[in-house]
Amino acid sequence: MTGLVTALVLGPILVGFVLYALPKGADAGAKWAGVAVAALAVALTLGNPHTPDDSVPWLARPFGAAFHFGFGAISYWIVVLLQVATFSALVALRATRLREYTAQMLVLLGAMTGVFLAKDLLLFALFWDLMLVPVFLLMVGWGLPGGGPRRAGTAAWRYLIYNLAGGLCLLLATAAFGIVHGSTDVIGNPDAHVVIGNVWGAWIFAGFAFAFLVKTPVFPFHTWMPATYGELPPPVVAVVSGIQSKAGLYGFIVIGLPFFAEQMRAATPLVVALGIISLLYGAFTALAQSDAKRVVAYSSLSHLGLILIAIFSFDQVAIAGAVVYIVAHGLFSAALFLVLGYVEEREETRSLQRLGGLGYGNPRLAGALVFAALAALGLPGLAGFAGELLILTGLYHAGFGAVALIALVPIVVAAAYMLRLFQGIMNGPKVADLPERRDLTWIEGLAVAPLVLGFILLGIDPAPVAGLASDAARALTGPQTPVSHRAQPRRSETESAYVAADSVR
Amino acid sequence: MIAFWVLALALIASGVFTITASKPVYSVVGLLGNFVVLAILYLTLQAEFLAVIQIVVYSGAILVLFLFVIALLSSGVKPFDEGTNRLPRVLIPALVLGGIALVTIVFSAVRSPSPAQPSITAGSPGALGQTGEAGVFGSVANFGQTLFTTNLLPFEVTALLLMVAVIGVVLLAGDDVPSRLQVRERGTEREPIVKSGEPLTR
Amino acid sequence: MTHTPLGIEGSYPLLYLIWLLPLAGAVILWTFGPQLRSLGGPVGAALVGTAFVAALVSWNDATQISDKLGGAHAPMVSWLPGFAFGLLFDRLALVWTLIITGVGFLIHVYSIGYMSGDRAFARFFAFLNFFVFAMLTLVLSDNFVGLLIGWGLVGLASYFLIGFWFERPSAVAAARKAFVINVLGDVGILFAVIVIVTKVGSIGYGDVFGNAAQAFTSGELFVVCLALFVGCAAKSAQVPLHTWLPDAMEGPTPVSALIHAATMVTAGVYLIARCAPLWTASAEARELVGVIGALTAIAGAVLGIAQWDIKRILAYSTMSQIGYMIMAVGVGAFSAGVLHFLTHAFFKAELFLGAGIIIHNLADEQDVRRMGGLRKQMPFAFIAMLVGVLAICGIPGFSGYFSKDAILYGTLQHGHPILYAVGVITAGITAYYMFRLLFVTFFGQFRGNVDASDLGIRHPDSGTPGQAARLAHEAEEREHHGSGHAHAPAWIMSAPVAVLIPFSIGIGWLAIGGENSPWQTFFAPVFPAAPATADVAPIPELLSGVIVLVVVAAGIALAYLRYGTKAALGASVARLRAETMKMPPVLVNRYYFDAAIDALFVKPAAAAGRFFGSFVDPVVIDGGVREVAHSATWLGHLFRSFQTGLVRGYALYLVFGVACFVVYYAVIGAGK
Amino acid sequence: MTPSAFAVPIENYIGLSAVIFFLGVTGVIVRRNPLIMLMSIELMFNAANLALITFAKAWVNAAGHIFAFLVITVAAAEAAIGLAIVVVVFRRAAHVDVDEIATLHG
Repeated sequence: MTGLVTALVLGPILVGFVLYALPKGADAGAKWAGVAVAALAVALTLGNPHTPDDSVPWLARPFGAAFHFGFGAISYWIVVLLQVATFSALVALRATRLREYTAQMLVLLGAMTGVFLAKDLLLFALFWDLMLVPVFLLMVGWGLPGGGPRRAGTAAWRYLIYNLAGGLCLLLATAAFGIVHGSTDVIGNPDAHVVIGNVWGAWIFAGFAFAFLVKTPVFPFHTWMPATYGELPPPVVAVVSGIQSKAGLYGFIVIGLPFFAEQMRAATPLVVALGIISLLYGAFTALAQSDAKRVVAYSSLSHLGLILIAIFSFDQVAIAGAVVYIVAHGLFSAALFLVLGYVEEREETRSLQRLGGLGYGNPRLAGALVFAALAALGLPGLAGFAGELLILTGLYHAGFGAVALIALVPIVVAAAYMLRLFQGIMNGPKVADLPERRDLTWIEGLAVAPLVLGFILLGIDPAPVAGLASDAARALTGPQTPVSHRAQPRRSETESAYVAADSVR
Repeated sequence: MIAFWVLALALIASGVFTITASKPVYSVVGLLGNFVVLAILYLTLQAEFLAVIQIVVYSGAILVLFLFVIALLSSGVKPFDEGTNRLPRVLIPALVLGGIALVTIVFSAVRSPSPAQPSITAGSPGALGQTGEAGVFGSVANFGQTLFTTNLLPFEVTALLLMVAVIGVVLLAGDDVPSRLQVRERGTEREPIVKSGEPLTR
Repeated sequence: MTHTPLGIEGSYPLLYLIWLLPLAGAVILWTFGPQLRSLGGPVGAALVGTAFVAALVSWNDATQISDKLGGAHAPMVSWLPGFAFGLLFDRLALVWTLIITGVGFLIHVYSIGYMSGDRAFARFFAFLNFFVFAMLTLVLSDNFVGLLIGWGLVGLASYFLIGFWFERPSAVAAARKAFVINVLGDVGILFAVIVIVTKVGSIGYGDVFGNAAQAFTSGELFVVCLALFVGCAAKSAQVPLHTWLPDAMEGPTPVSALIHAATMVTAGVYLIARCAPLWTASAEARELVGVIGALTAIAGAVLGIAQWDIKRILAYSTMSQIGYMIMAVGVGAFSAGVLHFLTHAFFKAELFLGAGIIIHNLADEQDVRRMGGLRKQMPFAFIAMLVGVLAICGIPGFSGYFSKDAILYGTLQHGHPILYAVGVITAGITAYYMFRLLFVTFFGQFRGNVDASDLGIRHPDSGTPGQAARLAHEAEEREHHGSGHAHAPAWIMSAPVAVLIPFSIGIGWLAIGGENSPWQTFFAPVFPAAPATADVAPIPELLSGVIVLVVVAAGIALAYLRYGTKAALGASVARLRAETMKMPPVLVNRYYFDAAIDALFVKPAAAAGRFFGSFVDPVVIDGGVREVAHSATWLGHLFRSFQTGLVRGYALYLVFGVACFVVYYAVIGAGK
Repeated sequence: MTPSAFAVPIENYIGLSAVIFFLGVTGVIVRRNPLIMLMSIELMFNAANLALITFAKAWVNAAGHIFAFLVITVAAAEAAIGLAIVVVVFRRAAHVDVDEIATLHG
């Protein structure tokens, strides 16, 4: 079905604008219209996995560019995740000015779909910046009353400034890439995979890398994140933390690996070091936070650090694991933030010191939270574990044995902080001064259900995601398989083991 | 040689008088003397046309203009009442910096070798001759020829510049003066965009 | 790598039934718990019972042997090449499955009585069913990742059940501690899996064992075994990762019986037995595991002497007995270790369930100092406990005798006389503290009405965490149990215990007959032939048995002299008080393991987190960013200060510039 | 005419020019009366002219004279504009003290 992919990108944005144009008072209708759009998007994406790309020539000078959208092996499941998470977020939506809120969410959906489905770097960069706008507006307009408008405002500005700084670098790098390479219509196109190797390569890569690292974020560019995640309304933070933060990692995979392999290899020690620091730093910091959302925010820092390392290992299995983990993390962090949002909505606080004993009257709420927390701490059998396992295996295989060993530490710490989070809210004696509210309603449950279902299914069998990503990773890293970069005495042996593994099947 | 030193001393003395005079009128007088001495120096340098121009344009036109303005402003309420000196110790850095530059220039002028005289055939147009001698370097004819041939374009541009200046003066000193200029009091702080103590971000 | 198949492939619908029935039970009970209410227990028990029957019915699937392959193998999904999942139901899995579902069923039934009236009755059975499912996942998996998944899930189930009464802070803390330590174990296995996949290219047991010799160097093999053993140590409460087990007694007693005695904690034994080919190939790993096992056995036994909480005594004895098993499988006496698992599952479950009856009837009293003379009040409990104690002490004729003997003699056979000595001494200590339990609890006068301080119980809340929690919780507990709710009939708790008694006595008889016993024959195809033969053993088996018996008898005699004589029983209050007072602090504080772990890991981690969160982030990093912003501001202020508006000032700057130029050109000019 | 006719060494003229120039500089910086400041600027112009003419003589090149001529015209224009500004400022602000007029203060 030609045009479908473009429709997935532009459709939500258009509907968003239409909603804005509607008269006031159409709030509830607008919300369910938004839900319908998201559901339709999920259905269309899942129903047409083999849709051809849409491409219209755009620029000829100074470099070639095209309005080129299409599903990619890496992006397909991330987009599904995005649409599902947006669906959940919209279902869970409960706020004033619902019409505008829904409109912003739809614009966000469209813009982020654009980022992941763009096959042209210039489009990628444009949608990259576009996706910041609705988040900023949502934070300013619907920032949490707990933080007060001022804090939400500061957090919003901080978000915007950090990410725009990254976006600017991205745009410059894209322009430079176009001039050096001649065309920006290159994402996912194996024929266009060349290594940008001249003197500009390093600078162009630095531009991309900065944008991606800030977006992810990685230590030390992460300080915008806890504030943003803390102040954003929960449905938005579910989408932002679940998917928007993956844009950088996605960029490293589809742009970094094929075009900047050389530079990435050169940067590997640095980035891996940053990844390890993020990994440990995020984990330990999460251990000491008293704000429930910040616990999750810092845990994201920790998890995304691991994904980053995986990408820089250039290992097929690790990258497949990274994609699985990207999707898994999107699912469980969205679920966590949504449930924490419910908790906060009910109890009007998210301080672990004040919360407690909610498990009594709210078994469904507790169930939802425990599932999300367990997925986040990498319980074997849930999606997070599948990703971690594949990543660590790949890391070890790629010669990053010590890194894999270090990466085990945060898993233990994750168990500690996630249980601390869960138990701090749900367990312990009842707290007298907390308001008693009703348990999870079915609409709230409907919002969380697809996410929970998603990470259970993905945990049982990540093959659909992992297989696609593994093939893509082979294509992305294959042509530039290193010969001399990593000294690996047992390389040939292990390689044969990998190959042998195929023959077993 | 002696003439030079006398002239130089006169020049410096008149210059010092110009910048130290208590009233502008005295300065004008000092400046007049300065210009006259300078004109004589020009003569010693074989620039007779410029010497004349110096007297005519500078002393005759510019200084008279100064006098006009002084006269005009003297009719005001408190014409030359000098307010508080906001840079009381400015003389020290000025002298230090100026002194450094001056000493450096003089030293480098002394140390650098004098340019060798270009060999120009005597009698040919533009050849070095005596002051007042016709047709030689520095004569009016020679000057005019150079001005209107080689340097015609700059000359024309100068004309344009002068015209612009005239228009500018007419505009500036025109009649329609609006309300008194809002002179901002020194020391009033503008509201800073970002206060230094405030964190940029929270 | 050559692909080594495992078991006989085919479709085994019953296998899926065994595996998934408990899961279905968990889901149903968890979802419809409020609707099912008191029906929850029977439903859960019925499902597990069905699974047990199904396991019995598929006995032949598991024991079938053809062409050197044993058992049933059912492939399932594959993630990526090499990551293939399936179920494997062979003899080893069969033993565990039968215990899990069989003992599990009995404990389910028992729990119907024990937990009756609890607010979250159905939820309890949901968790129990989930545990059974998780444990089955662990033992039925045909690969390391499936095992790890089961490993993690049983940890989770254990977490839920320890923290079942989640309004008690002590239960919550104990649950978290257990889970975190178990995750540490998971991580160990995870690392082993990573190494295995990288070296072998597959996660399947068959592929791994078939290619271990080519794929691993001996160093790597040791690393793999070590990493796997971290998992075993955490799960099976081996030193130094044992500290969670005593705290885990915060959970309801049936949970302690099922999870923390009979099944889950023996997962480490299962893993080592399953990975017997790896351990057989690595002498260093055997050495290490054997030593750790022996250390745990004696450390747990010694701590058992110092406990007053009946469940904690049993917990330490569990730890000690698992130490035996680990020691056995570690040195290579796999079938002996598995046999001890089997016998222990019965007699320890029986002990716990007997203790549960006492606790239940004494309104949640767990301190043995406040018991006494219960023999007359609860004769059934006494008989159950007596059988259990005799079994655990290894009195001939009871099951424990056969398995313990096999283990001890096995250490000798495999050439570890020191471990043998440790094992024998431990047997003596075990006899001592178990009989101490028996005497203090069942003989003499009832002390429940004696003032606590007279018994040396200092402050009710500064005792062991269990006591504190219990007392704090007592009022609430009565709300659950006492008023309003009619207790379930007593038989529902006694019947499972009654079923266990004959097994506790007789299950060990399987081992009668030495090399040709049914037990050895059963496992002959599973475990590699023991590398060491009987000639290595310096003494014959009979002599070894006699030595053990003598030591055990000495232990029993000592216990009798201290607690069982008429004089001792008459002055029991004063004696217990004196003993409490004189208890060495090193034992009271459990060798300071908790304090050490706290000081070494927990506190530094929290401190690091606080440091990062409240200093590095806001001050260093944000501060750095802010400094950039500030320096821009400062520069602005600096430049602004030049803009005095004074013409003369500007002139001065000009002069400065001129001076610079002049000096520059003069210098440059001089240079040329 | 031989070089010896250059009775006074060229350095003397240059030095004199420099001295006059810095007299003008000092005047601009020290005085606060705009008229005197303008006159000081004229002093600097003249110093520059003197240097130009000296070099013209030294190199026997009339370009220096032309430059000096142009400087004089520019000086005239400058004086005209400058004085006009002084008049305007005086009319509006009622002082003739540059220190009182600091609208450029940042």
